[in-house]
Parts: sequence; C-alpha cells; structure tokens
Amino acid sequence: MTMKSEPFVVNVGPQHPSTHGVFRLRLTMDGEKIVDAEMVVGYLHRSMEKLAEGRTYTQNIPFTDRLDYLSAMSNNLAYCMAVEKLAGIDVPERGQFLRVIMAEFQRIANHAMAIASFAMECGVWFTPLMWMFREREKILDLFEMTCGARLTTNYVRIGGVSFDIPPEFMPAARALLKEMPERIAEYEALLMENEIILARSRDVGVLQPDLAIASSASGPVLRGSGVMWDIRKADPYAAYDRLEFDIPVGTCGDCYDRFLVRMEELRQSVRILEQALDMLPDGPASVNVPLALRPPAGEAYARIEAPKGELGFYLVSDGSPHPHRFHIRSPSYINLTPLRDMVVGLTVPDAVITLGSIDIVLGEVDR
Amino acid sequence: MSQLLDGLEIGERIGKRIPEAVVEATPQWVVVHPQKLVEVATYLRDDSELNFRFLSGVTAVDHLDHFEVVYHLQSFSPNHMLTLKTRALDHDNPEVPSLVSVWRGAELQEREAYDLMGVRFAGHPDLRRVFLWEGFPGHPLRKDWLEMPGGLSPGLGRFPRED
Amino acid sequence: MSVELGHYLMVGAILFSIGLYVALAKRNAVGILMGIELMFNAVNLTLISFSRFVSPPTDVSGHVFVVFVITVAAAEAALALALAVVVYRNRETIDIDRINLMRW
Amino acid sequence: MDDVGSVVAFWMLSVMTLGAAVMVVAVRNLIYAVLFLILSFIGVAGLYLTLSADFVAIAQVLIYAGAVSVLILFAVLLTPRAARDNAETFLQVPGLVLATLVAVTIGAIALVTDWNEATRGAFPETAGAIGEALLDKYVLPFEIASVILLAAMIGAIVLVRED
Amino acid sequence: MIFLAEWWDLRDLGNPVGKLLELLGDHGPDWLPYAVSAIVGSITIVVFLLVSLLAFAWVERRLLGRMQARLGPNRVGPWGVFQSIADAIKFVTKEAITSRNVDRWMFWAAPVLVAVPVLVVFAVLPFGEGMVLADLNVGVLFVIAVGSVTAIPIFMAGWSSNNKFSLLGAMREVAMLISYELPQVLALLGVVVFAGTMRMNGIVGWQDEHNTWLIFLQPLAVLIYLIAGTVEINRTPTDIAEAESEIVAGYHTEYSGIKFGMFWLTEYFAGFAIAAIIATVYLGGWTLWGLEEWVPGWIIFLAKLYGLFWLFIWMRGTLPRLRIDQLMGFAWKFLLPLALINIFVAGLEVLIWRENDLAAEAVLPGFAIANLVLAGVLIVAWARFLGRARPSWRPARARLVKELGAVVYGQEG
Repeated sequence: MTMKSEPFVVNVGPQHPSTHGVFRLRLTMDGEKIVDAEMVVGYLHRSMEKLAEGRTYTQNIPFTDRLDYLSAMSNNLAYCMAVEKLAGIDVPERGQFLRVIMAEFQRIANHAMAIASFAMECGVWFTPLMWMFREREKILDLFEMTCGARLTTNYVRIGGVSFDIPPEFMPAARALLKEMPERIAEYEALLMENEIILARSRDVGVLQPDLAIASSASGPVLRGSGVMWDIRKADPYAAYDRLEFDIPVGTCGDCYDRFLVRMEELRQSVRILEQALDMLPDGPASVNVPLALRPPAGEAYARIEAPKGELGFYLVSDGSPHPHRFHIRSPSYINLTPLRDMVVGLTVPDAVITLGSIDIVLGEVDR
Repeated sequence: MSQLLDGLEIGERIGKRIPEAVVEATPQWVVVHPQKLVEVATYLRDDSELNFRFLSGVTAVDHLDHFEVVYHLQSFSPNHMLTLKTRALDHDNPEVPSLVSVWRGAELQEREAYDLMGVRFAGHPDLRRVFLWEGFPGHPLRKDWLEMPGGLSPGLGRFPRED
Repeated sequence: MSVELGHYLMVGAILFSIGLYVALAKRNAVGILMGIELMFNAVNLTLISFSRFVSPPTDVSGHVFVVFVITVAAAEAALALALAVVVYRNRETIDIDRINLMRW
Repeated sequence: MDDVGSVVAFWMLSVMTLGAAVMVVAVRNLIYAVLFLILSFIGVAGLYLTLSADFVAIAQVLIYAGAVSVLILFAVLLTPRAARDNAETFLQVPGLVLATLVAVTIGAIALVTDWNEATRGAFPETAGAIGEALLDKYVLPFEIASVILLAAMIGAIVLVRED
Repeated sequence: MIFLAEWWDLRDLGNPVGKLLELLGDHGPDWLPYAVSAIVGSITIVVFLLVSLLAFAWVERRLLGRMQARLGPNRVGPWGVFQSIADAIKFVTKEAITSRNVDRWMFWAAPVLVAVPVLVVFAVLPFGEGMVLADLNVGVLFVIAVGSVTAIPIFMAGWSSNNKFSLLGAMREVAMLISYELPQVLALLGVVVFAGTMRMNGIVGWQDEHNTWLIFLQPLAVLIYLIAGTVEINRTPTDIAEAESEIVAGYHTEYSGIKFGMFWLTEYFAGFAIAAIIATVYLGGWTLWGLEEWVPGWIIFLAKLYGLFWLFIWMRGTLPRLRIDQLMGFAWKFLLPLALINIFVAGLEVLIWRENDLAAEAVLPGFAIANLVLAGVLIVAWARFLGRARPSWRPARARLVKELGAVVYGQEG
C-alpha cells in the first residue's frame, strides 16, 4: 500500500506454538508483509561449552545428549569422533557399524519429527504428527532396548559404544525396517500430493544455492537448495564408506524442496539400515579407554552429517583430562543465518512455514 | 574423502600472493595476520583451485595470553578442508576483522564468539550479544571469567533488563 | 394502549435529527458517514410505516423504495469509505476541520 | 397494532434504537460508536418486523449490520489510532439547534397531518410481492440500481487502488 | 392408529407441545401460549445443542484419535464418555483472566454475544414436521443475515483484547466471513429458484413432494455451500482466524476459562448450524422418502445433521490450512463464478420446466444428471483455467545423486 502505515512489530515467540521452544522472531510488518526480521535466541542457553571445560572428556558425553534432544545418538557420535581423533583411538568394526545403525535410526526419528512439525506448521491437525510418532516410538523402543534410555541415550562412547545390542534387537529392527517403506508411502500419500501443502510451501522461503553456501547452511537446508553435499559421502566416517546410498537434492530451494529432501532421506536411511544390519560384523563393540582420558595437547575438529546438518565438535586439548576448549558447531544455529533473507517479503504464515522447514531445535541453537 | 590440505603448502601459496600475511604455518593449520585476514579469506574463496566457498565454522579459543580465532573452511569442489587461524594478541581487548563480507555464514558465529569470548569483530554489521542479554557482566567463555563479578548470582532479576 | 403511525413517525423524526446532528457536528469523516447512515435508516423506517399504515396491503411500493434506498446506501457507504481512505492517504488525516483542499 | 406483544416490542425497540443512536453521538471512541450504530441498525430491523416487513428487516440486518458496519469498522481500523476519536467540530451548537428544529418540525407535521390511514392489514408475505414488483413495475429503477452498484464498486476499487 | 398425533406420539415432538398450548390457550390469557411456546422452543433448542455438544466433543476426539492412530479420551468413564463433562467442569472452574489493558466492556460482551447468532439460526430450522420455532417465510435469507452478524462479536473480541495476534485473527475472520457470504448466498439461491420459496419448511416440503433431494439437482451448490460453511465455522482447513501455528489462537488468544469456553462451544454450535442448514436445504430435512412415517422425523434430521458434522471432523483430521490470501482468492476466483454459473443454469432449467409445463418426474432426473455432469466439468475446467500448471521441470520427488559430482549445484536439471 502506498498508505503510510505505522510499522507493526509482531513478536513470534518466545512463547509461541510454532517456534518449537523458546525462540523469538521479531517481525517488523508493513500490513501483512514482513519488512524486517530479527531473531532473538538465548532463552535456553546453558553455557554448555563453559561447563564442559570443567569436566573430563567422558563426563561430557551426556551434555551432548541435551544439545539436539531429538537426535542424541548423532550428537554422541560427533563428540566421540572428535575425542577419538584427538586421542588417536581406533574403534572396532562392530562399533562402527553399531554407530551407523543408531545414527540412521536417529535420523529417521528426527526427520519424522521434522516433517510432522512442518506439516503442523502448514496447519494439519496432528494427523501426520501422530502417524510419524508411531514409527518414532518404535525407534525409541529400540534405543531403550539397547541402552535403557529413549531420548538422552548417552550410548556412543569414546572408543566404541557403551553396550552391544541385545539379542532381541535384530528381529525388532528388521520388523520395523520391513514396514517402514509402507509407512513412508503412507506419509507421502498424505502429504506430498496434498494440494494445500503444495500451495502453501512451493516458492515460499526460497533459499538460493549461492546464498545457502555462503551462509554456511548445511543438511537438508543446503541440499534442498540443490547443493549436492553430504558429509557421509564427502568425508565418510564410521562405516559409511562401505554402505550404498543416494543423496536427495532439491531443485528450487523452497520449503517444499526441503520437505521432499527429508522425505527421501527417510527412504535412504532405511536402505542404509538394511545394509548395515546385514553387514554387521562380529567382534568387540568397543575398546577400553581410560576413564580420565588425557589426550595429547593439540586440537581436533570432527564433523558428522547429523539429521539437521553438519554437526561439528572442535576440541582443543592441553594434555589435561579436561578439554581446554569445547566448541560445538551446531547446525540448527548456523542454519538460521539466512533466515532473514528467506522471510523478508513473506507474510507471517509463510514465515512460520519457513522456520518450520529449517527444522531447528532450541537446545542446539542456544546450547 | 575430504582431504585436509597441508597448511605449509597453503601458507606458501598465500605468502606468494599476499606477502607478510602468514604468521605461522604447520601441517594442520595456517595462522594469518589479522590485518590481512579479509584479503586472505577473499583469496581462498575466489581462487579457482582452492575454491573455499563454504565456511564451516568460526570459533575463538582463549589461550590465556592471547585469543585465537579459528576458521574451518570447506571446498565442495575439489573436496578439501583447511583450518585457518588468526590471533588477537591483546588479551584484554581482542579484535580481529570480521569475515561477514566474505562469508555470510560468519555472521551468527562471530556474534556468538563476541558474546561468549569478547572478541570484537571489526566491520561486523550487527555485532551484539546473541545468547546473553545486553548488560551481562563479562564474557563467560574466557578463562579468567570464573564467576559472576561483584557478588552477582545468576537470575534475571539482578540484571538490567533488555531494552 | 396501542401503537399508531404517529409513534413510528416520531421515532423516525428523532432518529433523523440524531443522524443530522452527527453528520453536521462530527469531526471524523467516518463519523459523518455514520450520521448519514442513521438518516437513511430514519427515512426507511418512515417509508415502511407509511407502507404499513397508509397504502393498501397489496401495494409494496414502500418496501421496494426501501430496498432501493438500502442499495444506494450500501453503494454510497463503499464510495464514501473509499474516499476517506484516499483522503487519508493524501492528507494523512480524516479530520474534517483540516481537510481544506478546496479553500480559496 | 393493539396486542400487548406489539406494543411492548415497539417501545423496547424504539428505546433501543434511539438510545443506541444517542450513544453514537455520546461515546468518545469511534469503535464504540460503530458498535452502537450496529445496535441501532438492529433495532430498526426489529421495528420493521413489528411493521410486518420481514424481507426488509432481514435485508437491513444483512446489509447494514452485516456489511456496511463491517466496512466502517475496517475504515476505522485503517486510520491511525490518533484519528479514532469521535469529537465534534465547532458546529456542535448550531448542529444541535438545527437538529432539534428539524425534529420538532417533522414531529409536528407528523402529528398534525391527517394521514388518511387507509388500511391496517398486515402483508401476508412481502418477499414474493417485492420480487414481483421489482421485476415488473420497477424494473427500470432496478436495473438503474444495479448499474449504480456496479459504478460504485468500480469507483471504490479505482479510488483505493494503489499504483 | 388411534394413538397417532396424541401427545405421546413421539414421531412429532410438536404434538405434546401443541397439546400443552391448547390447554393453556383454553384456560389462560391469550398471550400465554405464545410465551410458553417461545420458552419451550428455545429451551429445547439449547438443550439439544448442549447435549449434541457434549456428545460430539467426545465423538470428535475419539474419531480423530482413530484417524491419528491413537486412542483418544479413555479414562473418564467407560471409553471416556464423561470426558466432555469433565472438560465442561474444567472450563467453568478455571480462572477467567482479564488482563489489565483490555477494553473491559467489550472483552466481556464478546463471548456472550458470539453465541447468539448461531443459536438464533436454529429458530428457523425444522427439526420435524411442524417442529420449528419460527417458520419465517424468508428463512433462507434469515439464516444468511444472521450468519453475517457473527463477524461483529468476533471483531469485538479481537479488538478489545489489545493483542496484535487477536486483532490479526479478528481482521482475518471478518474478511473471511464477508468474502464467503457471497458464494453462500448464491448457493442457497439455487435452492430457492427450484423450490420457489424461502421458507425452510417449504423447501423440505418441496423435496418431499418431488421425491428428490436438492443435492441431486444442485450438486455444485452443495459443494460451494459446504466449503463456504466450513469457513464460517472456523475449523481446519479454514481456521486461519485462529491458526495456532501463526497467530497463536487468533481472536481468542486472551480468553480463558468460561469465556474461552463460549468461543469453543460457539464453534461447535456453528458447525451444527451449518450441518443443519445443509441437511434441511439439500438433504430433505426430516424426510427420507416415506420412512418418516415410521421413524420420527427428528431422528432422521439429526442423523443427517450428525453425518454432516462427521464430515467436518474428517476434514479436520486430514487437511492442512490455507493461507489467508489463498482462501480469499478461492472465494472470489473459484467459488463465486461457479456459483453464478450454477444459479444461471438453475434459473434456465426452472424456466424450461415451468414454461413448458413438463411433468416433474420426467424433467427432474434429466436435470439431476445434467447438473452433475455440468458440476464435474465446471470444477475441472475452472480449476485448470485458474490453476497454474505444475512446472514440468520440477520433479515430484527429490532428485537422487549417487556421488558428489563435479557440478556442485545448479538448477539446470
């Protein structure tokens, strides 16, 4: 409107149904259009990096569970990889495969949650959420079977994993994998061909590939923009170099592409899991590591393709049992860098969908 | 497999293009002079052979007498990594140039480093605290920050409120 | 006790004069529009009561008139509000005292 | 119009209509004024019902209470908060005098004139009769009214269109 | 059949009331039957609505639970049937917060007023033969007029809350109601053209007399009215006025306790009202091709009403929400032209029928088939005409790449 209207500030959050936690988005509006967006975070800041400097390397593993509390296994894995790199520890083959299995199950659980909450943002009244929770629940049951915890697993340890899988794990996992393709087809039937979802999410929140790369986006956000980049392929860790899978990439970089990429990653994870369960070798699952590990002075940066993007741990050791510096490169936080460019010019409903398609977890944003 | 580039070799290349930029080079990393940082970063990004288009991470490390800002660079094609560092020698008032103009991805990460470490990034478009609120005493990730100064204890009521 | 034509006409007259006062004295352009609407209503009420009390029951001319008046009033309201918006856009006020575009 | 119900209904509706109209004048907040205006419209619709003009009453509710008032509400909200007062201009006293004079004159004429009250029978069903009258006797005004509506619509759109 | 039409004949609940009124008319003042019939009618409608509400608050949650692979309420009473009563108690006993900066009068008036229009709608709807509180001869128009007034209390609620989300929600709701009124009116007009009356009972009688339901003659209008009705009752896919993911809870963000309860129950009442209107106007009301002789008409009517409400629940469990501009565009660009075409065709058909004095049995089936075909063709054609074709270069699924190729990114594919 050429009408001189007062700029209108809408605070989405810190307590808002669609921010997945305590996240605040200050939107300056001109009528229904967003002219400026500013994110305010820190409501869940626990100063994990400082706390970790006072604890030993092993004691820090539980902290990582609380980062992205929807994918604790991946966080454990990234941290333990960093410590192993720092201390030069080799993990036995079975441990590597168990890590892949757990990480991929965690990816399915996380993407189920991400897709479901994206659909919730689009206004579906809980149906996809509940459907996806059904499978997520079974995956959490598998975790419980293995390590006794469902969310904050603390399962991957320095030098391997904390427990070998119990005998009932294999049949349960195989049964789940057998029904997963059918379930994924159900989700696709419910969501992918839905005209309203198409209308809501296509050409909304477009992230150009150049901007995506320049602003350090990673994970499905980067791949949704059409960038073929996946650390599992680019810098294979654990046992990924022995497994066969494809990388889904989007075409336009809009919300719908990010959603499609996640949807396809569900299928690819099932594929990886089937291979990994078949190839799971015998032998020890972990090596013994002293409780008060003293890595030599130096630094290490290890990264994995966590469900939300590139999760990296940068550790600096001064030879003591505590890390000198413990830095988390958290994908949720860094994926928010292009948020402003994505939402300016949209309306509030589109901004909410865009935020939902980035898939943040506030525990990881604030740390 | 992502290849970690040899810091010595890269340091040599940087030194050829931009003299006096490299302070120290080891096989793991290259340390450049803060004054030349933006120039070096632009070179690393735009050089067709190096092609470091992706800034993976930015963080600062408190080495008790000085601060070190660490940049993890990633190139998609060819697939290789580099650890770039720069040092802010003034421990009380560290300042390095901001790389937001080179990589947009540095924006939030530099804000985080400023908030928690107190490293000022000169030229950053919006250098404010991000996790802690304006008025928080000090920068808690510094090694000399041991507790809340002045007998303060955590809790919002004791601190100046935002705006 | 019964209700006669005169009662309705009195209600109409009072409503009309309230509308007239609003239209004359209010400062806000939207307020003036409200006064005009009130006057329309008063006229309509009078028309309907004449139709009820004076004209024969088969003749609905009064009702038809009211339908026309409502039509025109709706059109008028839409236009007047559009005008108010335009005036506000150009002058940044809809205060009648300060809209003096046509002063000499 | 002698039965108790009609009399009670007439007095209640009259008081409601006029009271709401007075409140339109009296309240300071323009949004309250609009809401009282709606109440007044509904009162008039009720008066139509006591005059057994059901079609017109429903049309009144539909168009005045449902559409015109909402239009006015939107217009009020499109103006800034400061312009939402309901104050009077310097014409307050002259307006009051003139309005009183008009009321007295009309009232006097209404009471003095012999209106030749022919019939007092209620219409059996007005909707059909109005429809037939509109398409028979009043077909030309009907068409003109529709043209006016079209013109008003186009005019309003052109006026507020941004270009 | 001597007991028929006696006061114990429950096929028509009007019988006992009629007897009572007769009794009162014989012995009391002449205004007493009017007053008593009004009171009895109102109380019956309110009781019916409240009972339906309590039932459907539970049914909806159980049904949604079933759709969503979970159980739904199952703790309070057998299968959780008392859940809605527990909820009602909770609504009443919870604190009704009035925040400091609200406009107190309007804030309290809005939840009271919001239920009035939907309650009033039921006055003209026949629950059975003669079971109608006020058989207005402009019943169809009345329903629409009253529906349009709903916008006012919602606006009051949103504006008085002094909350941006509330105001946004209220503005959205008002814009939505205004836009969807037009297709609604035009959809109901097709019915009036066929039935030749706006009296609800007359429309039901017409359908009974011609042994057809208007849904067959006006398939397009039913669809349009159903969609427009969904908008009016504020449930997904059109609950954008209280879209919880965008504007928290829209116009009732600031409401709590029983005041929120009023909005909540109004939502249900409006759902019942829309379902009842569709059942009356398009589905033959309390008639079922002769079965009403044996089954009480009001049971047939309620069965249709609840069946339609089930449709709303189903939609809620399945569809995502539209954006406001998409929803408005849908009304103006899709529903309105189709409704205009529909009313034109209906007028033409009635003209052919009446002018040539054709037999209804011969004409109506033909019209039904023609209109069904027309509706299908129109919907598809108009959707094609309006809908941007899906871009062909855009795959329906994510592209899969095996390796990280030399070309890192690009939209060439």
